[in-house]
Amino acid sequence: MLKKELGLLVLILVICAITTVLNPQFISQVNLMNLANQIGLFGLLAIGLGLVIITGGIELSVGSMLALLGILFLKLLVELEVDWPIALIVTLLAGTLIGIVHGVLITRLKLQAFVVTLCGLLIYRGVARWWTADSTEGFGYGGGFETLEWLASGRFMGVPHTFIFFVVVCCLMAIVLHRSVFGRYLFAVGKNEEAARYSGLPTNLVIVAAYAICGLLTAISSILFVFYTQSVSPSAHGNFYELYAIAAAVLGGCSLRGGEGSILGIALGMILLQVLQNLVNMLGIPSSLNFAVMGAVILIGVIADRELQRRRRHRLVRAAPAGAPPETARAGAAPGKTEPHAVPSSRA
Amino acid sequence: MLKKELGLLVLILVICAITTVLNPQFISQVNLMNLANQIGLFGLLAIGLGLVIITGGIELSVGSMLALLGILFLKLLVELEVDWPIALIVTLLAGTLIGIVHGVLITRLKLQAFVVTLCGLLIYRGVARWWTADSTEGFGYGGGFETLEWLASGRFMGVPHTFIFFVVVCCLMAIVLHRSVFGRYLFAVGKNEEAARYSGLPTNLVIVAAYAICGLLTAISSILFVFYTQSVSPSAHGNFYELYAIAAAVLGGCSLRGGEGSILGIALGMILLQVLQNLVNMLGIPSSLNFAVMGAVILIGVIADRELQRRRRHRLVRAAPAGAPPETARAGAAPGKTEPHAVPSSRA
Amino acid sequence: MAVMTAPPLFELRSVSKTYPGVAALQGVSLSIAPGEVLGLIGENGAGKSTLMKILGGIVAPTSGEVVVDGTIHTSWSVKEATRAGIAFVHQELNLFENLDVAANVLIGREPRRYGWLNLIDVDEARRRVTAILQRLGVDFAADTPVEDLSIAQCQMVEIAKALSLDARILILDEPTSSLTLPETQRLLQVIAELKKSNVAIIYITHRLAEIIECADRVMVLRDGRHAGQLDKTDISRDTMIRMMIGRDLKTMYLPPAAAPEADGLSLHDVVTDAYPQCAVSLEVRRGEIVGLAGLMGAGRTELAETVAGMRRARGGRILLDGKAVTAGSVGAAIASGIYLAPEDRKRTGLLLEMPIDGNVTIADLSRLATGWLVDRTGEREVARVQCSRLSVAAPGVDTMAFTLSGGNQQKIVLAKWLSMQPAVMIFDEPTRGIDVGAKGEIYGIMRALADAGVAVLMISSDMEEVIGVSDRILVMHEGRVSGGLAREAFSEHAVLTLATGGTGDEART
Amino acid sequence: AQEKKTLAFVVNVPADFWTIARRGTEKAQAELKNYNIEFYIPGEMSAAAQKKIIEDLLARKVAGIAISPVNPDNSTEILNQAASKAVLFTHDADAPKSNRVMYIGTDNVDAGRRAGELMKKALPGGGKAMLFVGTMDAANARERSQGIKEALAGSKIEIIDIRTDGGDQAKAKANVEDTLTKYPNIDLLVGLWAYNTPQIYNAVKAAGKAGKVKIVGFDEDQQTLKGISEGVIDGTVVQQPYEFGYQSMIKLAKYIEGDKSVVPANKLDIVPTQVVDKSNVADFAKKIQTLLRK
Ligand SMILES: Nc1ncnc2c1ncn2[C@@H]1O[C@H](COP(=O)(O)OP(=O)(O)OP(=O)(O)O)[C@@H](O)[C@H]1O
Ligand SMILES: Nc1ncnc2c1ncn2[C@@H]1O[C@H](COP(=O)(O)OP(=O)(O)OP(=O)(O)O)[C@@H](O)[C@H]1O
Ligand SMILES: [Mg+2]
Ligand SMILES: [Mg+2]
Repeated sequence: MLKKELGLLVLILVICAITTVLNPQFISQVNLMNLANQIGLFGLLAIGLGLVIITGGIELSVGSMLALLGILFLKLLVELEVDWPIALIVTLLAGTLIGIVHGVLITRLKLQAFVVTLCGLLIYRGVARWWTADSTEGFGYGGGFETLEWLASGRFMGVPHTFIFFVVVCCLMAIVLHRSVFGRYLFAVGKNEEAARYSGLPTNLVIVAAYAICGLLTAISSILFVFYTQSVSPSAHGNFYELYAIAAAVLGGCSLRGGEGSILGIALGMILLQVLQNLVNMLGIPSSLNFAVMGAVILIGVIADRELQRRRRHRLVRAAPAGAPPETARAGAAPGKTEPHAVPSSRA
Repeated sequence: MLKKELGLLVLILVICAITTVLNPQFISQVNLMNLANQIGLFGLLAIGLGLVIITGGIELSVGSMLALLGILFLKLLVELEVDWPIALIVTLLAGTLIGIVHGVLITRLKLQAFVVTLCGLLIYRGVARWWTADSTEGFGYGGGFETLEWLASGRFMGVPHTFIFFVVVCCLMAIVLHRSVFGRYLFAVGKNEEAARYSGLPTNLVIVAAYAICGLLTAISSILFVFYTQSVSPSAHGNFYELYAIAAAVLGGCSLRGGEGSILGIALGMILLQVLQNLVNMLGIPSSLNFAVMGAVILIGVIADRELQRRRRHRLVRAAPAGAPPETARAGAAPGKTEPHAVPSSRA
Repeated sequence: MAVMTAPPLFELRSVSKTYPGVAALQGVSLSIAPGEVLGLIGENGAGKSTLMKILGGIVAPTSGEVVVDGTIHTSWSVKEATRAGIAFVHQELNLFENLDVAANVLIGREPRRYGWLNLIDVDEARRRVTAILQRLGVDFAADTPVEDLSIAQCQMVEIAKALSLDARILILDEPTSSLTLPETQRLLQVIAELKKSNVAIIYITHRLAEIIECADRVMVLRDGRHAGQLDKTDISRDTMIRMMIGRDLKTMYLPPAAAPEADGLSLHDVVTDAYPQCAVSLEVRRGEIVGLAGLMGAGRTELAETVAGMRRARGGRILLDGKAVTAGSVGAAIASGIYLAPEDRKRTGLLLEMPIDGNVTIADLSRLATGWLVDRTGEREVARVQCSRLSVAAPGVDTMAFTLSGGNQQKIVLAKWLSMQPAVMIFDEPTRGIDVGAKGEIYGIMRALADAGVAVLMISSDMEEVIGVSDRILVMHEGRVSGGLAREAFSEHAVLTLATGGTGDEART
Repeated sequence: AQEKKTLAFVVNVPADFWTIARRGTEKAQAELKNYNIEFYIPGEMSAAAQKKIIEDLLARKVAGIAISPVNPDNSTEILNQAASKAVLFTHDADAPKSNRVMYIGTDNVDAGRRAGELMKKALPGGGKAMLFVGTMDAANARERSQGIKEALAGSKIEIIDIRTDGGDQAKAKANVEDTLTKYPNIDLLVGLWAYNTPQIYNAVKAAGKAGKVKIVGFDEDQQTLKGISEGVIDGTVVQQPYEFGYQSMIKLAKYIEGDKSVVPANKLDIVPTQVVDKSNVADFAKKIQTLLRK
């Protein structure tokens, strides 16, 4: 289980080492803290998406939600001059609510997650643009939310709060996912929803909860981003961020077939992506190659993982002593076993 | 089977009728021909993606391929001053090749289609931007490809060639998909890849072929788009087009679980999307609402479809011979059978 | 009626269930008392599983009521059923491969700690599950990942799950369909123990010997209706079969029309992926039915799939009528006339969501096609001919495969291959989960094939079947052919000895 | 040898306009042997992407940054942060509230006014006009349309609507097509972003309305110039991105070396815009071509 995470960690360290050799400023405190800040900003999205992916779902509307929720928050704070705790709570509730709606559409109406959240992607972006009449929202001359600003974008002994948040959320979610009953249910539902239903698990509730948590984390992230960019331009804010989050989760070992993944993996996946983004700038690689580097690393990572798995299985077969009890041989041999749902749909 | 398509057709006609009442110019020849042109441009993408979706896969890199292939074509034609037939063939081959690579990665290395094509999305966009150093490619002062230009963007008796192409491709693909052996194999692989393999079908080949056709159609489309926009800006060209194509296919009755869909449905799906885009402009609805309208219609369409299916099943149950008394309400929501692959993965 | 003196613990009153186009159950009533073992039998599609799913709260009945301890329940869900003390071992495995045994056994009922945090008490879970596993006498630990278990072991996990509930009623829906004999014996012992502690048990199986051994009362379903009951004293093979199918069953063995020919399929030192250390040689002549027996995981399926091209052989040669077969692809195997009816009908045998005609012709489409295009009329004709030849019970050839009963689904799988003139036909567990009536028909089909000069290889874990149908038996043990038996030497004892690693000499004693 | 200092030229979004600016920075690089000049293009037009680049640059301790802020009004904080660690110029879009040393670039409102004048010239008798742009949440789109409205105040030209395309050129063209259908009597089409004008030109030509519908645009896309020389486009307001690139780098270097005289009193170094119409298009096209040819 931990092998995958270890591999990822080693990869990250190697890349960091190489980058440091090429440009020592990479490990300067300033840069590391910037990097930490980026990880914190994007990390929450990846954690939320990871949970959804573990249940076998997908959430494509994260980027659009980021824009819509950011604008909601700014409108409340700046135009309606609501107190910041209220603005904060309303935004978080709105995010959770969107998640719940997605979950309900998926479980009750049995719509496909891809379709529901694709529509969400289109709708929320549209609403955000229409609501602002396509103009950028900013803080303007509003004030009175210094505490919140400090919370969202301040630093504690040089470490950005965003990163501290991220670490806290990771720890919390790691406990929830890997130690709690709810986490156990997430994995169960993701692996075999029918069986979970037969076992009397509240499968619909579990799935809705996963989307709700994803919505909540997205909402938190949207506030962090607002304070990071100080403004939200409805047409561009958050475009494609869902893809980064999905990519991080996949790099971190989540299977889009559901039932697999760990918080540590997802976090490392996001760290790797952000390191890549950072090194493109630190090494002066043309920014246009940014995406290409990211895509290539993900692809190589996934292929390497697949290959290592294959090798391991192979080795196990060979290692099985002649006349080993059938059980041992089985354990190693069964390639079919690891993908019991190798129905076509799972290729999607 | 044809019920779904009929419903879609009625929906399109109703929307057209309403739009016409609100603005009679909607059915002016000029507008219809513009609409036809848009349908032709985007339609090929939807057909290609539809085939992939029917095999149970997904192709997210269509938009990026559009940019990269467009640039390849322009570079060949304008910078290398290659003869247009050669430029054309090279571009089409490149598109097919990309499709084949995707197919091979998915079938041979058993990677998930979502992951492979997500990486494609990132990589091709990155390469396109890097290759052009982020500058727009255009025809400049090049010449000598008037025939091709006429083919790609001309009109025949007022009807845009793009639309004629689209209709031809639709007919061809309808025969391939619904009448040919290959088409039957596509559905078989999409419904149950394992069973197809056990029946001796060359499943890997079938899947690779689906991606290859999708790549080829994308390449054709990329050339049509080049002549439509007269230039390709590597960072923006084709952004999100894969989503439109997927949306059209889903609206048209393709299930992302694979094994379902028809060319007529996909075509109608794309027609509906383009009608929506057009009516936003014709009715003077703020452009910002464009996306929101699209998203809402897809969502409503999918929900309505689901609801109709449920009702029909309901009716069947009532019609069932056995003295089927009261509690039918719950029977309607019957579990299992209609979604035999209701493993969690299928929700994705 | 002695057993019925105790008041019923649980009752289903006149329940019906209709699926689109199918009346799965019509006015069936059932009651069970504490400490009673009720055998529930019936042909495939008779409605046994549906009835149990209603009892377990998984499926809502179209009409009828559920009565527990005298109270009528209007809504009945899995949760309520579990609360009422119903434990259910489903016909299909319902395990989570990504979790370990303990997690699977206690799923939905995890021991918790730290109150509101709802954290799982892993140690407590392991402790509890280990106790149950010991009671079942299995050989794996509570923290083994389920993906590392064999199917039989998975089945035991399912049973452990049901036991862990401390249930008042235990439903076992074909629990032994993939268990070996010793495992089955162990299970029957556990049932006897449970019975002593006053647990009511509903036992569904197609293996009538088990019913005879453990049931206090038998209830028979036919076509969704109650077809009769037998008390302990009246239970016998013949009466049960008669009630299930409404007629007597002929003996299974049909002698071959003529002596087998010399030609056929022969394997020389074929090495499969599952057992790279073992080379298998065997021979199946045209005109004979060879039974391939062995315990679960002996490597029979693997061998069959290698011969039929689904898997690549690691070595060795496969000959048909003396000529080498290009192995390694299903297409090549099919081209030379070697076909396999796989053991997992739903996963690998059928395209459940395609109609019958699509399924029957899928392997032979290119020959049926005119040019590139599918010949729809020709296709339907082929399907129609095959359906009537195998007497498939279906409204028409455009009926969807998933709406058919298990036996008819299996016939569709066979129809696919029979329409293509097999030279070698391999049946892998051809009657797994299929009722007695359909079984007889399938044996008839096998014999007819052999008589038509086809080499028939039948893999089966059903001892009765292997002995009753084969002309010759080969037994595999851990990847090797451990011996062969001629018809005169057939006996359960001999087959079992070979299957558990004994020598041919031991087998003959 | 002393380590070379780095100057960074940061733009807002991938666009052609910046290819010309890049030539300017390249020329500056040729003159500034002691400096490394780097060119940064964010992947997408978002404040977040740009801010990240700034942070990375500051971490690398670059000496000077010239930036076209995506969202000037709300980026004061990060710009000030940059200004405190490096010499900060703005170009293309100004952020007057920040501590930037100076701004080198166009006055977009003024550019809008000049476009307005072109519109009035094209339609002396007044008429209906339509504006096209990628997104209206970009500062230059707002400033330009504001300038146009200022210039048109009191004239008989009426702006019916602004259609946006989100940066998608195919959509930009479709928008024009639909407009031509919806308003068959439209008199004037204006493209606010560089690619809008060529798409207007393409659509108008395809609809057979070349010459009947007036077109005014911004920037110097090849097709725009072609349209002007054909007489289909009435004129375009061009900026001088080459100067943005060249001047900002040269002046950054000078400022870093202590020459504070490069900064004008009002801290605004406005690079004049130019109106290109039929009369001067040939010369201008030649100039651009030589600029672009390396
Ligand atoms: N899908 C699979 N892929 C690879 N190896 C497998 C697969 N299924 C089983 N095996 C391996 O093949 C070996 C033999 O299993 P196989 O299923 O062939 O036995 P069998 O005698 O047919 O038993 P069964 O009664 O379960 O069909 C086992 O060691 C097992 O690990
Ligand atoms: N979800 C469903 N949808 C439609 N029909 C169903 C469904 N489940 C069962 N049926 C039908 O109901 C009937 C009874 O099926 P059931 O599974 O109860 O039979 P069974 O007696 O358990 O058979 P087997 O011995 O094969 O397990 C069959 O005709 C079956 O096709
Ligand atoms: Mg059953
Ligand atoms: Mg087997």
